[in-house]
Amino acid sequence: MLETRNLTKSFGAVHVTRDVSLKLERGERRVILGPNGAGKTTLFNQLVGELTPNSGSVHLAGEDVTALPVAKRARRGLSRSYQKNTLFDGLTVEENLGLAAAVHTGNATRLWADSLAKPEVREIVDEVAEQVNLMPFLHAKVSEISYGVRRQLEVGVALATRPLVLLMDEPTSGVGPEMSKGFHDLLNNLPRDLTMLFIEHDMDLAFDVADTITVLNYGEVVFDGLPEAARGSRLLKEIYLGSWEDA
Amino acid sequence: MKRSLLAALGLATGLAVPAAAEDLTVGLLLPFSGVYASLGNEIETGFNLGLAAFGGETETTFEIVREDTEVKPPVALGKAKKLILQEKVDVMVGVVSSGVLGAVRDMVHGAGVPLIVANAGNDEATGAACSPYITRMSFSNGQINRPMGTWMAEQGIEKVFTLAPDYAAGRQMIDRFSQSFTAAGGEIVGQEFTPFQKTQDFGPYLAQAKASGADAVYVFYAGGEAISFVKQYDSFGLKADLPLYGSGFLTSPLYVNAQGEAAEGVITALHYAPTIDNPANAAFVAAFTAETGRAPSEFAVQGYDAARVLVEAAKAGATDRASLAHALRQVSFEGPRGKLAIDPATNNIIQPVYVYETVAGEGALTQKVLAQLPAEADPANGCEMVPLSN
Amino acid sequence: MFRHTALRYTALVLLAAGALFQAFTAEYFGLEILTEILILAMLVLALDIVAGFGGMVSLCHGALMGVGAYAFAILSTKAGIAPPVAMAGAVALTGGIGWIIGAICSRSHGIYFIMATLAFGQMAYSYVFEAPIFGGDDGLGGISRLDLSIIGVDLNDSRSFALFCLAVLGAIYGASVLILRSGPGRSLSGVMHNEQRMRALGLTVWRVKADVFGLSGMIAGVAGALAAQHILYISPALLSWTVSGEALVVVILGGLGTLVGPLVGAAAFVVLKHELSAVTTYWHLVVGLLLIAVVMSRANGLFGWVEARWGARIERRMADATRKQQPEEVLSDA
Amino acid sequence: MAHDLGFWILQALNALQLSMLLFLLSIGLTVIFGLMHFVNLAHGSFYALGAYFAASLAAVGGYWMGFFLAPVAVAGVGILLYSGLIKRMRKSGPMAQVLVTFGLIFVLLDVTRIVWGELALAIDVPALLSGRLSFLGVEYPTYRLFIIVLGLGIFAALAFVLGRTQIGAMIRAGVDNDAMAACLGINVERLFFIVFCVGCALAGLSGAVAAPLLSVAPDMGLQILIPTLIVIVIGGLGSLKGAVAGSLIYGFVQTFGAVLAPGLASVLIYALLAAVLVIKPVGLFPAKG
Repeated sequence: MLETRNLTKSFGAVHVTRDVSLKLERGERRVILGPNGAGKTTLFNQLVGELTPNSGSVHLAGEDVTALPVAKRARRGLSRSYQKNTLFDGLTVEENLGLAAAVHTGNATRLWADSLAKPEVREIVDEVAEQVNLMPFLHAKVSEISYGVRRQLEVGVALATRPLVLLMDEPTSGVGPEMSKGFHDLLNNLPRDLTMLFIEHDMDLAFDVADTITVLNYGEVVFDGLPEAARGSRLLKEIYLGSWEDA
Repeated sequence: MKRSLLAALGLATGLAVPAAAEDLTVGLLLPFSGVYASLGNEIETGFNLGLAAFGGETETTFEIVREDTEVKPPVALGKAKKLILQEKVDVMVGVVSSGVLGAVRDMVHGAGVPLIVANAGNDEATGAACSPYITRMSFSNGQINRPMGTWMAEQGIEKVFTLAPDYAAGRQMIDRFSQSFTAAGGEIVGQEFTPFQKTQDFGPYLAQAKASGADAVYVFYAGGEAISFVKQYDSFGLKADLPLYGSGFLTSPLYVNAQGEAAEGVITALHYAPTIDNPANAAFVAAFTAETGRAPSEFAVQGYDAARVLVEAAKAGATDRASLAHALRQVSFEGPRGKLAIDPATNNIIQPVYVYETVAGEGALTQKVLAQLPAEADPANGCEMVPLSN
Repeated sequence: MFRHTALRYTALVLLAAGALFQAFTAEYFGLEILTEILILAMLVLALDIVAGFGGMVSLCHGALMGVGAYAFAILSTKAGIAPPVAMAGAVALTGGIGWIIGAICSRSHGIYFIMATLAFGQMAYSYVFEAPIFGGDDGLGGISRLDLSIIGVDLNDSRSFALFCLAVLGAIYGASVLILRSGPGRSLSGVMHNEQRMRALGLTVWRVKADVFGLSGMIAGVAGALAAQHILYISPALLSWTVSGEALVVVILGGLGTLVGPLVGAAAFVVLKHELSAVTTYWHLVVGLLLIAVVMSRANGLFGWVEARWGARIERRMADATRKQQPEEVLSDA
Repeated sequence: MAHDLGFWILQALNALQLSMLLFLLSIGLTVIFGLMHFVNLAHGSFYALGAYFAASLAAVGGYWMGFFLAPVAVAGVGILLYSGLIKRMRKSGPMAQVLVTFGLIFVLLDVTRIVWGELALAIDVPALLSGRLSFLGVEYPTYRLFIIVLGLGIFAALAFVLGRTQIGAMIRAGVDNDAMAACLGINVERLFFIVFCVGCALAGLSGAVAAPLLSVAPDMGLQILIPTLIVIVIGGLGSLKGAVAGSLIYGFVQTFGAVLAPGLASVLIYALLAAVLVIKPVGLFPAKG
């Protein structure tokens, strides 16, 4: 579904990702682990097109999308959430979801109707709101909801484009452990055919959701396999847990 | 459609309560802000002096309503409508720019309100677009520039380079000069038009003038552009080899002092210079100097004579719009500019034109009149004067 | 994102009532002022759509209006095209030019956007100023108004023309609301709040910007064509960047991004201008000081201030009632 | 018309002279923007004020008094405005700043009209700089050469200050990242204040220098504003290099446009600006990548 081949990006002499090759099957849920500065977010940015790699390629559903701009990749089914909330702050939860759903349904550029009032848009909004537990907050403005709810909305907006592949950059970042757990239940309840790639700090939580695990260190893939194998890996403990203690 | 609008407006004004017989309401339509604000003020000062000097000769009292055109034709048209329809003025005086005159022309003509033009000089206003309601007491572009072409050719100047701002008046002034100059045997060796009100550095054009091989340069510039131009012309040292001639606005007394020594030796033609030697002018200059502390400009005398012509019309018994329009075009008098009359064929003023050189005087620059060219009526230029109905 | 509130409805009703009262009772000059307000209101609506709901602070809307005025004048006087067709042509032209400017400037933000639009506006100004066909600095006259005698209206009558402009303004207000609620309008709102996210969601951002800027340009074109018919004389001063600046002043004075506020601003500005210029030629000084005071006060203009003060209270009271009706209330005003 | 080499040298000097005048004016504006992210549309009004102060002072104490004191006086006005208005507007968005300074244009324009009247004022070239110099085979007005030399001198001085001195390093740090600069213990507020004053003084200086060349009239500030904005937007906001490049581009396009394509001269520069913005939306040499 989503594949990268030898993705390399450097800023000057510093390689932020080096020869990253990943392959996600349809419906696969993969967690990317790695210490701070391992290149996880940079990898995401290259996947969605916000950064152009120096070499290597990105393939989505069998198509080489390396040369496509952000918006075109998104329309082909690649959606992401951000580590830092990237929402439409002055708007309501409903409008946030609606804007995304309108893009997906093609209503975002259609002049002749209210894009947010279209039945297909409203249907997506209700469905996503249900999926990420935002029903009670639909009419609240972003500024009026709590941080945890905003994190849910962050993922909800990404989901509202009905993606094939959902990339989530630390969806539970900054959220307490209690809520993180709930968040992961929520992810587990998403449709099984949705391919998911997400960055997560908390390994235990990650294992709740992940089918497979990739570990990045200094921009390189140092582990790629099943959670069970990762759990036992000494290498992973050294680099990942080591840095976790620091952080 | 336009006609019906004007008819409607005319109807509205016809219903206006007539003013008391001895009371005339005068709308002053001048720029009091914007680039020509100083001209507006100068004309108003002249106008007030004129009323003060001659107003006593008639029983009629004049009530003045001033409106600022901001030198924007659409604004001016709005203000003219206000004067005509709301203030119900009997006569309007003013209009500095030709653009404003073009804008208000149809309104004035349709409503039948006499307008005494106190500056705007486009030939069309007393040519193809002439109206019995529009009387020009200032000048026409052709009137000033045509004689100068002939005169310069007579002085033995053979090749001339011309420069002017790129807008209707600039092109018209140069065009009228070129026609008479070439008719008298001269040759125009180069002609440039500079972006109007956007040119601050004339250097590039002066270099072209210098390279053109002309005997002299003839220009039209006014206001701030005239100051910059004359100073820059001098700083390039062109005056010695390439004497500077122009229409007299170039070295108008209004801003010649800002040009300073750079203006010395510039020879220009205009319908007025403060050093014209006649009693009427002496009285006017004295009154103006007492009021402002400086010599009057052509703009001031235009305002002054506009007041005078109004008083003369009142003396002739004019009491309302129609009778004023009638009377205004028959006025003639000896003023600071010499003998003035209105050409019945076009309603344009007939006046002598003076060629003068700007020279150093006592403490300030002054104007040395070199020649008085005889008064000459403009050709009709397509004017078909509609007779006044009463 | 645009919402009608009880306060905004109230303001609209009051404005419309005031305009109608003025239209039926005023003398000649009062009608002139009313018409001036109505036309300025169209321009500032166009500006508020892009600046208040799209973050595209344009300094070329005056020029777009001027292009509309000149296009109408040239088409109807020199090309001999019937005024209604000329008007449609003028609106299409300004829309097209607006679309192109919006597309080219879509990559610029903040001050660069302001400067880029300023550049395009000045380009139009310089061209009109210098091309002989446009009459140069002197401008163009001989313009006729639309002929509505078919429905028994003579637009050459000031009162009819003012009422006609009021009707057009009402239609434009309705169209503005529709634009803001359309796909591109909503998306542009999203872009203003978070351009990066809209792009990440798959939106072709430049296209949305260009589309809405083009629609806004069409409204400016209508304002221009009507301004030409109002004064019956046009000059390049109409395109000068200070006109765009003044339009921006009006939007700010009224309340950016409220749609209703700029209408209030237009009325306040024109009345203030006429009252002040009757007293002093230094009226710009007063307007300048007022502008500084309004911006420094950090209130969102006159109407924004009222909204901040009373809007929330009224809103709370009406909350439940209005929320349920929202989809149907799109065009019940205007 | 066929022209000889002297003609082109003369035109090149004209272009250079115009460029330097614009450079003096735009450098203040661009550095204020680069450092403070503050857009000052009233910068042209400071230029006009400079010319008026110079004219008034020259009437009392001669050209050089105007030359040296006018920038000081304008900086004084700048200080007043800074502490009264601009300090409080710094955190506002570009639109608020554009509007406040747009309001300032109106206010300063009418203030000059009230104080100095509508009539254009005069200021003479000082005796030392009047006349002409023979130069590369052409005669060129000394005063214009003086403007060129002054522009180059100010450029050199600014390049030195920005590149080699501690305050320059502080300014560069501030342009790069003002929050970071504040962390490094730089008194950012004071830095802004100093830069703003210097920027105003340079605007005043360019007004004083331009005054003998042009006429000192109320609308001169409005007239110069658009060219200045074009210069800094083409060059890229915030950089010395950009201001120089923008000024030279403007000066040469304008001058040679007037000679080679008179009909297009004024549209040309706007078309160029649009082209730059399409290709490089932040100008040729922006302070930040």
